[in-house]
Amino acid sequence: MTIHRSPTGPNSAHTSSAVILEARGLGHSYNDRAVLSPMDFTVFEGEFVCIVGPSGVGKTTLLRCLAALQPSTSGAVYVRSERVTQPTAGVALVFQDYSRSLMPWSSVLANVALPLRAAGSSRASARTDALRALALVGLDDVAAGMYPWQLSGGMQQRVAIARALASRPTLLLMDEPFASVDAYTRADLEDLMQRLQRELSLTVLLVTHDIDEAVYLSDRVIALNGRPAHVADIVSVDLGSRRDQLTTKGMPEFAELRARVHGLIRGSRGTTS
Amino acid sequence: MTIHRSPTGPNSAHTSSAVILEARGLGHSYNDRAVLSPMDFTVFEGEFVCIVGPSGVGKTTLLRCLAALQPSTSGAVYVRSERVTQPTAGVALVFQDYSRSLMPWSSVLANVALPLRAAGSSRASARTDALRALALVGLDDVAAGMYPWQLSGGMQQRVAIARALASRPTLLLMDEPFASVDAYTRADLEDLMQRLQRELSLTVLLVTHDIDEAVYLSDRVIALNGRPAHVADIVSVDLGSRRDQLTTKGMPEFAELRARVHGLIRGSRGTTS
Amino acid sequence: MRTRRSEWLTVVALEAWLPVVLVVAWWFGSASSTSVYFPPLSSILGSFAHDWLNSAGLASNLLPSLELLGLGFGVALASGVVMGTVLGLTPALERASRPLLEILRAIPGVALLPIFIVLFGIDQEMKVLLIAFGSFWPILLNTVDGVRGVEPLLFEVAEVFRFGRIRRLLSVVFPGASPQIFAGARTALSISLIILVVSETVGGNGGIGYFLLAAQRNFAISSMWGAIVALGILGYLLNIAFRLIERVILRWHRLQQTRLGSEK
Amino acid sequence: MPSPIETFGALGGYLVTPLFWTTIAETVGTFLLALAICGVVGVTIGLAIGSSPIANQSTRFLFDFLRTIPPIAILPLVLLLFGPTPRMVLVVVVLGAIWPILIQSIYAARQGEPLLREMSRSFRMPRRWYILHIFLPGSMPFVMTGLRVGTTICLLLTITGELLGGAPGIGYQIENAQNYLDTPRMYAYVLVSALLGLLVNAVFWLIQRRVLRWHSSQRREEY
Amino acid sequence: ASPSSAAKPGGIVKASIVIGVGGQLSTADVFTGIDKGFFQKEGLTVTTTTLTAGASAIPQLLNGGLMFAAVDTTTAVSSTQQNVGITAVAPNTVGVPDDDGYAMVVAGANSGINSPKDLEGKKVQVNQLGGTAQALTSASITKDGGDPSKVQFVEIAPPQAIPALQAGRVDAVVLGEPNVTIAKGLGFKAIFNPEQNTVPKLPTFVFVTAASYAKANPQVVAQFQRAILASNQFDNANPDAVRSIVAAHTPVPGAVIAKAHLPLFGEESLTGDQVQRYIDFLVTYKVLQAAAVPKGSAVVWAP
Ligand SMILES: Nc1ncnc2c1ncn2[C@@H]1O[C@H](COP(=O)(O)OP(=O)(O)OP(=O)(O)O)[C@@H](O)[C@H]1O
Ligand SMILES: Nc1ncnc2c1ncn2[C@@H]1O[C@H](COP(=O)(O)OP(=O)(O)OP(=O)(O)O)[C@@H](O)[C@H]1O
Ligand SMILES: [Mg+2]
Ligand SMILES: [Mg+2]
Repeated sequence: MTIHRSPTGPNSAHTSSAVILEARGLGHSYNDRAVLSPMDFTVFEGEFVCIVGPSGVGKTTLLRCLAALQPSTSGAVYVRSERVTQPTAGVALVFQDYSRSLMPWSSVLANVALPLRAAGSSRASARTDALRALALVGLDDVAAGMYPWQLSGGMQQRVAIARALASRPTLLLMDEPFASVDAYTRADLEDLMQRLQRELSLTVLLVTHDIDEAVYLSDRVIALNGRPAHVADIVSVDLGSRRDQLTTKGMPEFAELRARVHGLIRGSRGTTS
Repeated sequence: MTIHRSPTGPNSAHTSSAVILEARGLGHSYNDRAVLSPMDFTVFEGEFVCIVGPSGVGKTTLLRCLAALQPSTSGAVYVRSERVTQPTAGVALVFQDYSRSLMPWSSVLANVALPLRAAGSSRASARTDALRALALVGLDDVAAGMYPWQLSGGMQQRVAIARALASRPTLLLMDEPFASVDAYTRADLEDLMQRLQRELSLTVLLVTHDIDEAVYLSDRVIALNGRPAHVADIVSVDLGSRRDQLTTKGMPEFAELRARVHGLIRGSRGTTS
Repeated sequence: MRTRRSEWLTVVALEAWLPVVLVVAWWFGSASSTSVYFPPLSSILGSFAHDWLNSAGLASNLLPSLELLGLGFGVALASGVVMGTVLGLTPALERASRPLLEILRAIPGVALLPIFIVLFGIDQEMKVLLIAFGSFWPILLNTVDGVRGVEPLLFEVAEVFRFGRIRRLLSVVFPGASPQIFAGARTALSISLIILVVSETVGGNGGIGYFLLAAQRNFAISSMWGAIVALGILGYLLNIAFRLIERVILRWHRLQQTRLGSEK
Repeated sequence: MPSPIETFGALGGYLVTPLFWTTIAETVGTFLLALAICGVVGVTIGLAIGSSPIANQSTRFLFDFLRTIPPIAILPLVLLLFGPTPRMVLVVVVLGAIWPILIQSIYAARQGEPLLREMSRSFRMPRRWYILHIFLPGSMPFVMTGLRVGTTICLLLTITGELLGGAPGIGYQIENAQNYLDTPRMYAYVLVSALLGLLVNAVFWLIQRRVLRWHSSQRREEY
Repeated sequence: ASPSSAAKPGGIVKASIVIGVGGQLSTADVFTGIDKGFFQKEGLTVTTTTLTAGASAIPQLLNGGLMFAAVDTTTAVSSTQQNVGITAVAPNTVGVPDDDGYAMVVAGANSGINSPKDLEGKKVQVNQLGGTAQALTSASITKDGGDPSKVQFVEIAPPQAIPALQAGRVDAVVLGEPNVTIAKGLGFKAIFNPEQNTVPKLPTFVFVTAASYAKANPQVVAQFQRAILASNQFDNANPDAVRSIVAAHTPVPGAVIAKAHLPLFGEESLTGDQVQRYIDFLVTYKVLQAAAVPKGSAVVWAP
């Protein structure tokens, strides 16, 4: 599938778009053990930013702080220049531990529809939107009628994605959202995310451990590293606004960027080797 | 890292090794909805077999039936020619839903040591073995002393792997065991699995949605497809007994095999497109 | 260490403010009471001090009761957890025995007492069993439900790694069911205290329950209130002891619940 | 003890008397009212207190103190305040039976999956939605057990209350039969009480099966 | 339910009163008073309330739910001692001076217990440790030349007394009618009447009322006293009439009533002197502490 980027697309975002999310001196410690050393970065409206880093570096912690689910132990988070201490409207989060984030007592449909209903949608329109979101991620009506725990891991993960999409966020935070789906579904979902980002001028901040995915999707890649984690580098990905799974991944720039990001992460590996 | 395959290695397994696992007419239905149509295949001792297939096709279901955790609704499973209805000694399983499979009330160390203790190890030797297994997957003593839910997703997943490894299985069933770890840790773990398989002449049956991984690791790849799922094909991977992340993945045979497996799965894709 | 101390002070302050307010309200509200049955708090506390705050009162009335209570509750806890585990792990058995258990559970105390007297006499043994019988049920029901509610995947882990029966119980079943077993035991603790009082009306060998009813009969109303206060405080202290045990055993659960253990 | 035949014989004899049915109606009426009060008040307050650590700590002493007081200890006091009326029985029953439900509900409030709490926060669900769709279902497993424990205690205390207060119900019949050593009648009514307990709990089992269909405790049963 | 009193020429006020009764034979006088019109004659309209537990009478008298109730004399004395605000107004039953009486000590037919003295070394049920029944039994043993300190008294509530005896958990029980007759029907033997040599003709049960009520309604109290005495005299003289009235008013089985000993009702006004003698007896047997005991006259209502 070919993705056409709009002229106001993410690659021109740095200069023309407004800042939607900003971390200033953001740091976090668990019980006095520092996990994130204070870091600063900004995300622009309509941008697609990926966060990469070794396992356990603090990506989930960072995302939870950005979503204001957890008070950071230092620094602050600003959404559209306002300091946030509570989750803000228009921000949706896909949790890494997707299976626990679904309500086992509700059907898949009800799980996806709940945020909509809570936000004031009528029962009928919430239902329609939820089914549409489920179809987007490749789940049919049969799956919609089942309980989450009757679904396979990858299907559950897609339910979690559908729920976030259905809520029509302007800023979407995703924590390894495609970890449990097969290669094809993954490619489809990647392209879906790009399309949605472009069509709805969604801002996406996505944590992934797949560097190809990060480079393919992003306008910029934030690489985390070290213990406590710091921003090793922020890599701008200038692969143009038209990307597709085959062509883009075959471009020499792609391989170059990929190698560069690889290098950033390799920097501080743990005891595994 | 270069992997040297032993002469009795998996690629000659078809002919020289004994059958360790066999599915005969194995099929499964949930509440009369058929998920696996009856299938037959064998796994030889010392072999590394990967199972690939689209999300929701029935891989987890198959693995659970093979581990005798769930009675299949048709057919039977044989381990070393004996029909199994109860989990057998020497078989370990890494669950896809790793985070739920760890005991939240025990430390990481205790989680890993538990199967050893259950198998009769002394407290001290179980501890040593558990710490060694944790070190193999890149987790240090600090992590060993924490509760599983205090770890990052990828770390939890590695704990689950360490637990299975520590139990010294002869047949290891793994359900998307590297889904939540970063690219480097993943490569390390892949190589670790290969080394262990060779050194301990372990038989591994691994479910993955990463086709590169499947081809890189396997002696054979079983591709599942369709609804209900059937074995689309079993691909023999003749990449020799010495593999390494860079060289092997660069081989033209690798690309060819990969394309072939891709094609097998692509055959029956769902509503996603 | 200073923060630890101030933490403790906060806990104590939080725990104490409401009782203090109520006691003060009671004190002034009842100060000029002339109703025989609602004497001023000052005279209740006087009786309480006189009856309970001395070694004789404790030795002759409190210790025998505590012994009965300990034995009765202990029997209930042990048998409730054991039977609850067995039933929780074997749904077929649980379904089969459910009607019988529900019927036994609903036998009124008035009818139970004579049956127990006939079967077990009027001595300690009968009282212990009566207390055990009454406080058995919350523990049983909670254990059954708790065991059945344990994360199914963990049972599968135990199966795959072929845990022995004992290890399965100690490492999976009990820890998994422990939050609910504790809830049942806390309920049962108070029930056992209540049945203790009833059981002590038989035979009349002293004890706090006998003391209370004798005071009631002899119109020693301040003493009766004093015994109620003593019972209430005893209940509170026993619950504190329980909470301390719970703090240790359910530490993981508390931490996990409070925002994934990162904050206290 | 009388033989089962005698007991059932006696019971059979009572089944045709209007007195029997008014007796049952009396007990069941008080019981259901008390159960409704205990259930609603106990669950609501319990869950509310359980979800607020401050409220929980503040009320610990009060609750642990109060729930230790036996109903017979306060009988003269409630008799003085209310006389031997159904209202007195109701007060005794509620004061005695609310605690198991309350305590279990306090525990229940802390059982929910923390990640679901965060999920609802991240979607900024209004409080009402959170309570209705996430908090309550998550607490239900413990609450249901508490209700089943509390229901039987409610029934038993209703019978005790009738007996002590002299209200016309099963308790009075049992006591009266006991006074005249009319053991078949006594056991007939004991049986009635036990069957009532069975019946009410059967209803609760059905509710529990429905309400907790998603819960692992009920899922396992289907295997 | 305060009495709707209106002064009448003859010094009688009309009043509605509620009397607490014990469902059994001992309050037969209240039922005869109703059926034979003794209350009506005094202008009193009576309703009865059944009291199950003895201690439940006092709160109800105090809160005005009851106007009169029969309680055992010891309760009347100790409530006076504690200033509960209760006063005794009329006799109910008095100790029976015969071999056979309303209250009996009952034991197994082959227990070898034939006299009070034989209770030595045995386990004997009483309704309250250190209470009236224990005092009466102890006194009877002493009078029989035995040593009551060698008897093990245990407290078991009356409804459970006979089952405990049947199960062999106690050797003897102290019962009042109709339980004596029921026990005999089960093959047990009535050994002796503990009232015979201890409190003969002394009031064992008395009618009490709230002191505040008596003070506010002295005329009603006087009318009640007259009606009850008339009723008591009638009862003692007409046992058959009493039996049929009791059968009509209480759930006691007819066959039991036919055989049961009726209590002896007090025919004379209650006096401080009678109560004083009863108190002295209680003090001797340490049911009450000598130091705190009230005068007999303080227990009895004096307008
Ligand atoms: N408990 C259950 N009840 C009913 N249907 C179930 C249950 N568990 C699984 N299924 C269904 O069985 C099918 C296969 O599920 P399974 O978990 O085996 O898939 P999978 O191949 O492991 O997928 P994934 O890669 O997403 O983990 C799915 O359609 C799922 O909905
Ligand atoms: N609740 C907690 N208490 C204490 N330490 C924690 C807690 N949660 C996370 N940590 C620690 O913080 C570090 C970062 O965890 P985090 O989950 O943010 O990693 P991550 O980058 O998301 O890793 P992964 O890719 O494996 O998911 C880890 O070392 C982990 O052990
Ligand atoms: Mg993470
Ligand atoms: Mg799966």
